[in-house]
Amino acid sequence: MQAWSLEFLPLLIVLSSLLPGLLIFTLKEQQVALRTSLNLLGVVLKLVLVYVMWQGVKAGDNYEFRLAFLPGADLILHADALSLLFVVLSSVLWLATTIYAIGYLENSPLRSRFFGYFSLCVSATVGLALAGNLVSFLLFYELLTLATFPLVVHRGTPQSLAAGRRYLAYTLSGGLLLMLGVSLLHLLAGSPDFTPGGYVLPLLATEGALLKVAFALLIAGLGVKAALFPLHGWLPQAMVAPAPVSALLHAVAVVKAGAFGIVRVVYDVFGVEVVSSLDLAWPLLFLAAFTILFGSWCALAQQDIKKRLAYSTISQVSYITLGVALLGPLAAVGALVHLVHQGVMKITLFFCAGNYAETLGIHKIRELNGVGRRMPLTSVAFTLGALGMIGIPPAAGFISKWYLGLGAAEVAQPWLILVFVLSGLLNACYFLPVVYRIWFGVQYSAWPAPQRFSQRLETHWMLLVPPVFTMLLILLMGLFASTELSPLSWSELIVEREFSFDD
Amino acid sequence: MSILQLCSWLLLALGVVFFLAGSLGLLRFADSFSRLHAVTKADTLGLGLVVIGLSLQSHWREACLMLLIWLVVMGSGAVSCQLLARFSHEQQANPVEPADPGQED
Amino acid sequence: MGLLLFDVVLCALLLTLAGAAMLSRQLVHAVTLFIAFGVMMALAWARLQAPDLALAEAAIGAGLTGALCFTALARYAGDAGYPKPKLWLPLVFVAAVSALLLYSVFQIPAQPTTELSERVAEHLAVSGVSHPVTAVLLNFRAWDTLLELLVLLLALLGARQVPSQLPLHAGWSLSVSWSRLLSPMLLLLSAYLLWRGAAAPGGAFQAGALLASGLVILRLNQQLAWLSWQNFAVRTLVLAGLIAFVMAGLASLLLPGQLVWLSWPVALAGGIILLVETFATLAIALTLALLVVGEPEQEPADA
Amino acid sequence: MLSFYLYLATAALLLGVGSLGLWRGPELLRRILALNVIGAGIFMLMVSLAYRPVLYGEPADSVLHALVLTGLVVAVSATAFALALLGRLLARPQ
Amino acid sequence: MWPAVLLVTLPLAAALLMLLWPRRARVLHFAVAVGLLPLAVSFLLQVTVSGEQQWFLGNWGPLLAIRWQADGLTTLLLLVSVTLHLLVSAYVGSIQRRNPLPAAFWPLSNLLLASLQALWLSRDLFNLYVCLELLGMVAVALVTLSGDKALRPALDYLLYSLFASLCYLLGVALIYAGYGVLDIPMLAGQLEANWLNAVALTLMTLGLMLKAACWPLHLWLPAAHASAPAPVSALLSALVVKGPLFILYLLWTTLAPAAFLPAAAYLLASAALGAMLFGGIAAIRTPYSKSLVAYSTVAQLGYATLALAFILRFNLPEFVAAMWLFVLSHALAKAACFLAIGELQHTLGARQVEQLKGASQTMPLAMFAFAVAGGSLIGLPPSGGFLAKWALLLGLWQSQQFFWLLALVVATLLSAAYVFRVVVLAFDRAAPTAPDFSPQRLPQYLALLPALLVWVMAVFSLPLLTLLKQEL
Repeated sequence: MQAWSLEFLPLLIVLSSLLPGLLIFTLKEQQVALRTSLNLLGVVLKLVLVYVMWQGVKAGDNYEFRLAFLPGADLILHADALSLLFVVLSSVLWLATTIYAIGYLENSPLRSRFFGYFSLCVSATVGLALAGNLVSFLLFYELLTLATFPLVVHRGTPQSLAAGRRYLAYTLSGGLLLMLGVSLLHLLAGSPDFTPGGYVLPLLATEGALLKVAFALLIAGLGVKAALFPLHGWLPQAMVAPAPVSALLHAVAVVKAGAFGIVRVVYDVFGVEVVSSLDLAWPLLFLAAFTILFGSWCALAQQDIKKRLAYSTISQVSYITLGVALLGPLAAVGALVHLVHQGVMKITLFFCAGNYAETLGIHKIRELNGVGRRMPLTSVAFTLGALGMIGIPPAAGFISKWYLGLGAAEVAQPWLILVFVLSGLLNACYFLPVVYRIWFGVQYSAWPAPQRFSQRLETHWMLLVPPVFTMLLILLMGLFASTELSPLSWSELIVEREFSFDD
Repeated sequence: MSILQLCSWLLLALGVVFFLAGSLGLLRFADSFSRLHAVTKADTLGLGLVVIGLSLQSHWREACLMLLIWLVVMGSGAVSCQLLARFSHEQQANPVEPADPGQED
Repeated sequence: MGLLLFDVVLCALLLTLAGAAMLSRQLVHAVTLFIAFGVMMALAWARLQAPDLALAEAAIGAGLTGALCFTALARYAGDAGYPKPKLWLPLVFVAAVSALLLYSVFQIPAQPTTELSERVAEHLAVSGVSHPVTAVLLNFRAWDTLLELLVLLLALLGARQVPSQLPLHAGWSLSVSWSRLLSPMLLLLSAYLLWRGAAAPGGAFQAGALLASGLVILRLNQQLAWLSWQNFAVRTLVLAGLIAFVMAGLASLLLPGQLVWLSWPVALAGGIILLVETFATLAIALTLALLVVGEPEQEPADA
Repeated sequence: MLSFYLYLATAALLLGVGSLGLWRGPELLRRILALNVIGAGIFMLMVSLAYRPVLYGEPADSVLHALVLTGLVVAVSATAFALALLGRLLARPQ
Repeated sequence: MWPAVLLVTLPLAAALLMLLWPRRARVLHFAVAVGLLPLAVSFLLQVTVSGEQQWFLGNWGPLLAIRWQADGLTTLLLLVSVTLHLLVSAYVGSIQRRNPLPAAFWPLSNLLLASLQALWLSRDLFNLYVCLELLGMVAVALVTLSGDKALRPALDYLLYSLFASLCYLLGVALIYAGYGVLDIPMLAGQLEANWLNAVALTLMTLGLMLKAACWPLHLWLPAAHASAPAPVSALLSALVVKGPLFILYLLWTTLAPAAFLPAAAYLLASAALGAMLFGGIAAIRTPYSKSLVAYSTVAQLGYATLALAFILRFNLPEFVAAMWLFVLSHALAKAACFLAIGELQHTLGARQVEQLKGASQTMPLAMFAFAVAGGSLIGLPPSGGFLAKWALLLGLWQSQQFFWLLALVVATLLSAAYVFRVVVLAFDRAAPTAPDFSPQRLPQYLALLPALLVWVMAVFSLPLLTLLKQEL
């Protein structure tokens, strides 16, 4: 790899979605072809670059782009195994969601603005994944908020504006808490790059109290986006956004940003040794566990499909936090692999929900009776996604839950296995009735707003291909988990290479 | 206390008396015309006496200067007295609301 | 002993005049009492060995400010009476503040620090004029004076932004002839003051103020119709003071050797100061006159 | 020495009277006059400070006189501007 | 000496010539405004290379003459004043056809620049008084440009400004009474902590806080800045309000005796707290868009005063950097906000905030400029506001001020509330207010320029900090 690409590849990956986005802003509404081509060009370019970097990182190259930013804290885009996991996830899903969005917003107004902010959002997510130190992470964390807000309020209706205000209130205060934490850590230990095993170990003896305050601030700041219990209020409200937004952003980009941040903070800033000696892990553990149960519990009561999926996201993401808080290697593998699996599964469910809403005008669960016959492919994808979420073997979800269970046992926290089982049951309780309704429900009333998008297929091809594609992904990740290509093996590589456990 | 100083102190006292009379007139008289009359006449005379009293004690250059001052005060006193008298006469002739002075003449 | 008596009477008079002006019911009383207060202030400056200030105060403080106040007063005539504001709260607070000020004023050391005035006396010979106040004004702290001319110009620019018609009376023959009689004397007096400024109390501001009062009297008797901002000559004269100052400053920069802003070479200092002062006098006179007299009604103030 | 302190006291009291007028004066014209009285008070303070060397036989402090002269001109231009604004404020129909 | 003198006298001479020949005012104005920019930049480089410079006007030596001093901070302020002057006059030039300002704007804005430059450079107490007075009167004259509706606020502004200058002058007189010296660097460290100096410094601080619209004495600012024309209120909020703050900084860091510092820190900190909270709340509640931006000025000045208070208390380099970064980033961001709001208000014919509905469709550029500038006001990375808040946070953590951290959090949320109050409204698609005519793009780009400049300010933070001679 020539030195040039080592330096500028991460920057190119971020720019590959930023520049098309800025260009799209300037396009007029009717320039559909140009906009679509720009979009797809950006997606393909990013996938190619990510593939190149993936090979490089596997071979052990060190990609790093450094820019002087704050005194003592540079703006670093560093590609290590962990960041690549998240970059691959978001780029692949961005491809699927872009195709889906083009289909979904066929003739709706303000598409230039939508796709512009959409690409800004992805570049912020990728930047966040590639961030090399806490300050760059904070920068991309806040840019993500600013880029996602216009998408949440895209429809411009009073509800979406209220949702936008609530979203801003939560995420801005989260960002502020994060900034407080980062500045405190900058004061205590400067802002060195993320180092496996953390860089605050020497301060453990002297600054224990301040480290605890910093940890609390960082987790609170990240908890808002990771939808931990008291800070999750914005997520169900944000479902008022168009389907592609809630699919990519609230299932993958934004929510995972918080979880990814927690992974970074626990493993690469504080390090397992500091977290355990300051016994900061168990409050996080309890909070995550409680959120899992609380999320599933609330999902039961929801009548709207997307609201139910939103609450299920809240509980699913806390699996990752739980895995991280266990501080065990196996649990870490489980958390990381769940990060990918949950993303793919949840995006499939949102795609299907979007299809139902767009094609048949179905928003409530009770209207789903007998939709299996009308839209078989979408329903199959939905069923598979749901099974994955519950953790039934063929789908990928089972693997992450399996590893999390092993992790819990490994760290001698048996009561957690009870939590997993209970949440699996709750998942079943709120997903299986929906699946049952889809296939075996008797359709007693006409579809609320049926539309014919294409003669041969059940709906517009652009709406159908993405869920099917992600459904296949779920299956592949589930069945071929142990192969070299799968996220599971990549997570094991991350844990073994970057997270140092002195067990 | 030479004769000269005695005369000048006498004249100064007389001047002050005229000033007091003028001010008393200003306060006591009923209408504006007589007040104008009192102020202009008495004060100018009082000033004259004071000027003469002081010039007896001072160098001739200050004396000329004070004389010039007295002339100017007399002139401006007379003119402003005429103007005020004319203005108050018109006030009484057609007591118009002073707000819109445009209607004056 | 006599002087102390004079001081006590003067201070008492000043305070009563000021107090009466502030607390009088009618505005007319307030303005007249304020003008009397201005005259008494001029007397106070003379008593405190500050002849320059006495001249300036008499011409500017009592004269022009009084004229300005009366023009404003004319507009208050039709205004509805204001409710009588309550007095005790401000009285209590102000009494406390002035007691505090009084106490701190008496902390001022009786022994003056004479270092600065010695430095002035020492450099007076080199400053091009023999009167210390003019030396300070136009040589040592020339930058202050330039900015102060700018403040004056700015007042005029600001006032021109809000033109309001001045009710001009047709001149009455007696006042017209009196103004014609007075103006040459005022012109002569201001020229004398300007010239004497170099060696004795006088200078640009006092001369300017006197000249301004002459112009105002003539204009109020419909003599100087050309006195308005639109007239290019008037505009040039109004700006002449500042332009002269800036040009002299820049010239001082161009001279070899002393590359410092506003430093007059010793040989030319007297000449430069006189030149700048003459332009400043004309500028001040016209500016103050325009401020008091305002704009003729017909042309809208656009330029 | 006593007259020096007498003038200092008058200056302080003038400040008090001026600020009383500024606070209480209902009409704006009176407030502008009050500002002038406060200015006069401050200049009185400065000139009596300038008078201090005279008590010890030296000439009065000419720097202070120059400052007060500048202050006077600034005060009159500010008052002129304020009165022009006031005139326009009263002249225009409410 | 040349750049400093030219920076002051060029605008002054330009103003005089414009008054003489009004027809050629605009050409002359832009020639001078553009010419000043390289001058200010070269002056900045010259000072960074050869260090601090000072001159005694008239060559008379330190006690007698007025001292001009140019260190890193002063040259930076000079440069920002020149850039904003150029930007605002370009904006006025671009909207000249649509709603022209009276011709007097050109000379007055030049005089404003001249008085500001004189204020930044001067280090003499009485000269600062004259500069303050000049600044106040130019600002009032500029406010009256928008016709009769701005008369009462302008008059109130003038009276407050005069009273403040007189308080300041009284303070100067009392200090001169004690020490017979008017030069700040010479007085540094000489003042004893006696009653007379206490009263003098209190009076000067009172006057300066009144002119800088610090919280309890800010009543004149919202009315004046809201009724002034948009470009004028951009200049006022960005630059004029900062002059007295600069003098306050000079006084309290060089002149004041150490015994007074804790008390002054306490006073300034409470004023800052009030400014941040009440300014923010008032900005959230006001129905008018321009007074929203004006109240946000009051709130943002709270941050700078808070940093100044902590400079006095702990004297850490972080606080000095924080204060001047706040001033600089607020100047740029507020100029962008006022120009954007002015443009929105003029095209949509809307004085209320509610009528900005759907502005992100009808006027995307202006709303984007407001959002970006708002981002800097809140302190979102990578903006200048973030850089300043970052420095302030480092300082507060270092001095263990947990209460003030909480206050800062609340204040930031308040500022986020009033910025996003407008931005969220802009995305409302229910019934966007149609613009009266096709909106002009150039003024919106000019409003966007300072917003983008302040947005990326954190990237070149290192040169800024070396200029302010503070390393975090």
